[in-house]
Amino acid sequence: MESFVHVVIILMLVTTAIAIVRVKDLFAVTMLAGIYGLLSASFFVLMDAHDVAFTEAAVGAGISTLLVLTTLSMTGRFEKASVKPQADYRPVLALVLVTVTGALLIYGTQDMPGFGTADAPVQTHVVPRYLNDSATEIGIPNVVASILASYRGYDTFGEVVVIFTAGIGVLAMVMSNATKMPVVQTALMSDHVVLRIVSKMLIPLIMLFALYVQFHGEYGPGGGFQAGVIFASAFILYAMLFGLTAARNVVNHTLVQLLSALGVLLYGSVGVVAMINGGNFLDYNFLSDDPVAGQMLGILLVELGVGITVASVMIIIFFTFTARSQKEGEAD
Amino acid sequence: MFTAVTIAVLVAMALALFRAYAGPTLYDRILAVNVFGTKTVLLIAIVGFLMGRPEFLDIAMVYALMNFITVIGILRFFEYSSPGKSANSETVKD
Amino acid sequence: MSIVATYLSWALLVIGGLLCISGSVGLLRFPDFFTRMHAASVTDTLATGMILAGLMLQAPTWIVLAKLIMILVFVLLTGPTAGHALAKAALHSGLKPLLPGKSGVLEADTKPSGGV
Amino acid sequence: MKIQTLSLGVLLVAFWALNSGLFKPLMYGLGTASVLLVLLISSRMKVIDSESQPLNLTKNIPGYYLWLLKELVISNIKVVGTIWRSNLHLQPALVTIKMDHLSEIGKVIYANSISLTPGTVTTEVTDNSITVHALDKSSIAEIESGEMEARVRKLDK
Repeated sequence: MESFVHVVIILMLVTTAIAIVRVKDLFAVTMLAGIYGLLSASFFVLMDAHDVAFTEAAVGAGISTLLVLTTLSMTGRFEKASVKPQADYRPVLALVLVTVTGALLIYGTQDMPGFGTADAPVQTHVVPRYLNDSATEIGIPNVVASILASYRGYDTFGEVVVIFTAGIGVLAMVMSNATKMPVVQTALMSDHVVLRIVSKMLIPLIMLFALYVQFHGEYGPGGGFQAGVIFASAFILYAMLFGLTAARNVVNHTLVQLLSALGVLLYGSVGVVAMINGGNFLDYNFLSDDPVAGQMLGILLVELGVGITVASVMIIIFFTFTARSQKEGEAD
Repeated sequence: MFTAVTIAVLVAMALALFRAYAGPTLYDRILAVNVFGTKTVLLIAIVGFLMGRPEFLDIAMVYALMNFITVIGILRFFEYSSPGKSANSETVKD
Repeated sequence: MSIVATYLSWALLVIGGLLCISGSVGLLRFPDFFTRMHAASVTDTLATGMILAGLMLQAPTWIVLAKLIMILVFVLLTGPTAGHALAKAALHSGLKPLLPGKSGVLEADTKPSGGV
Repeated sequence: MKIQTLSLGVLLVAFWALNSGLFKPLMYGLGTASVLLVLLISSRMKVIDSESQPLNLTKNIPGYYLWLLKELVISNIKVVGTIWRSNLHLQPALVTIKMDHLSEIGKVIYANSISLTPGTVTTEVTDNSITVHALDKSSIAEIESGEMEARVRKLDK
């Protein structure tokens, strides 16, 4: 039965992917990509990967649609090719190349152990330690959180820095004077009475839900990445309804930029404190006299750093893009 | 019995998927995405029960909230940043 | 859990599932965006309500029950709001609903409906 | 401190407790901090007011929703019947109905109740009218009869 559901969802995934390739309207593509996100999350749920499903729920189906749409408002809605169809456009070489590469990759998988077999390296290498010892070493129920924030703390640090860099990149490319200029508001959505009141009711709850996700990553699905995205979504909802100026009055742009750096700093500082106490970088055992308490404290702080950085970078990207497209709208 | 309901939701999802692809207007697509989102909330809640893992409800809750924000975002994109005349145009003709 | 609650739960789940399919069939069969919206709201309201209520009756702990109730409240609050916003935006953008004409056959509305 | 801030605070604490379900000292601390942070941001956003915390309605709301549930079931049966009919033969309608002044929150409850009932969707709300698209003309007559409006008005007092 379960495999039947898997097959149906994979079929729908493939159908959606083909539809995405065939449709020329980029807006329709965004919609279908949103559906793709929803489907992948259902699939991850079925595969019991609830942390991944959670991330996909917040990122794939939620904020990425919003960010792509703001991008579309700058770039236009249709692919260039559909405006001027080129008669002699025959991507045969590319097709051959892709087919050959794909075939080689599939051939390559022949040497890999079967999916889910007990003697596969992935099951015998570090997984037994994570599964058997994380409860005593780290002392939190969600093994994924232990791996992400503690055992693999370096990798996660790298990911946070990548997100921070993305924020800096967007600022460097798009900002120019856009963020400094006073944004001239066009029509506001806040005169839409039903939307305004329902959103006003929801925004505090969404923010609190984000914080709940932030602090319960040790017990269930969730953690800094998801929490940051959900928190940013609440802010984006506010900015969409009441305008960029109002949103900037709540937190000004400088503060958000400062916070995005502060998150990375918090993460790094936890590592440095561990070093000062005589351990390795990011070895939380040295944060406290009791190693397990140290792990708890370390994971809590590190996840907080992740959450702060992710939330502020998402807000930066949305604010900058919107400011830019509104400025262009004026120029028209 | 959960199985039967899961299948029902999957069928409904497939039909909504078709509407998202077929359009014809953009609003049909937005509607289809919205319906699809509600179905996903249901599917995740049911599957969580099916597998005896009710903590999946947190994921369903995120969907219920994000779905709303996404729809508002799409509408904002249309109502306020581009002229809506194109809304009636049949865009999938290939 | 009592037998009554179990049967009630199954009944709710099955009816909810059928309503889910009905809503999507309507989404396919109806002729234009505005009529399809009505089909969509069938799944948004009663189907979601019944399936979630069916699950509530089998909730193993109070926290699961609470979360199911919260999901239902969110869906019932956001569903109609999004639907209303969508319909309003569609009308403002100039999308004309199909209305019965003089001959009783559906045709696009000719009188101006506000907006663009 | 405004009464609305207090009620939002209570709501947030309840929301946290129902979601978390963990009652440990650490969680009390984090929960309190989170609720306070959300209250701070919400007040900076100016989203705490009588619109978002309609306290004057709470007393009569349960009765209203029970009535709405009954309406919901009835109209659902009607719409599902239409969906499965072999010959659709739809008679949709788009009508603007005059309405006396309602408070903002009253408008929202009224508009959302109409949208929530399958077969009718509110497309526009203004101070003195409401525009509704209906799957079938008969639903318009039901709204025009004004029962729902009267019930919302009673809530709104």
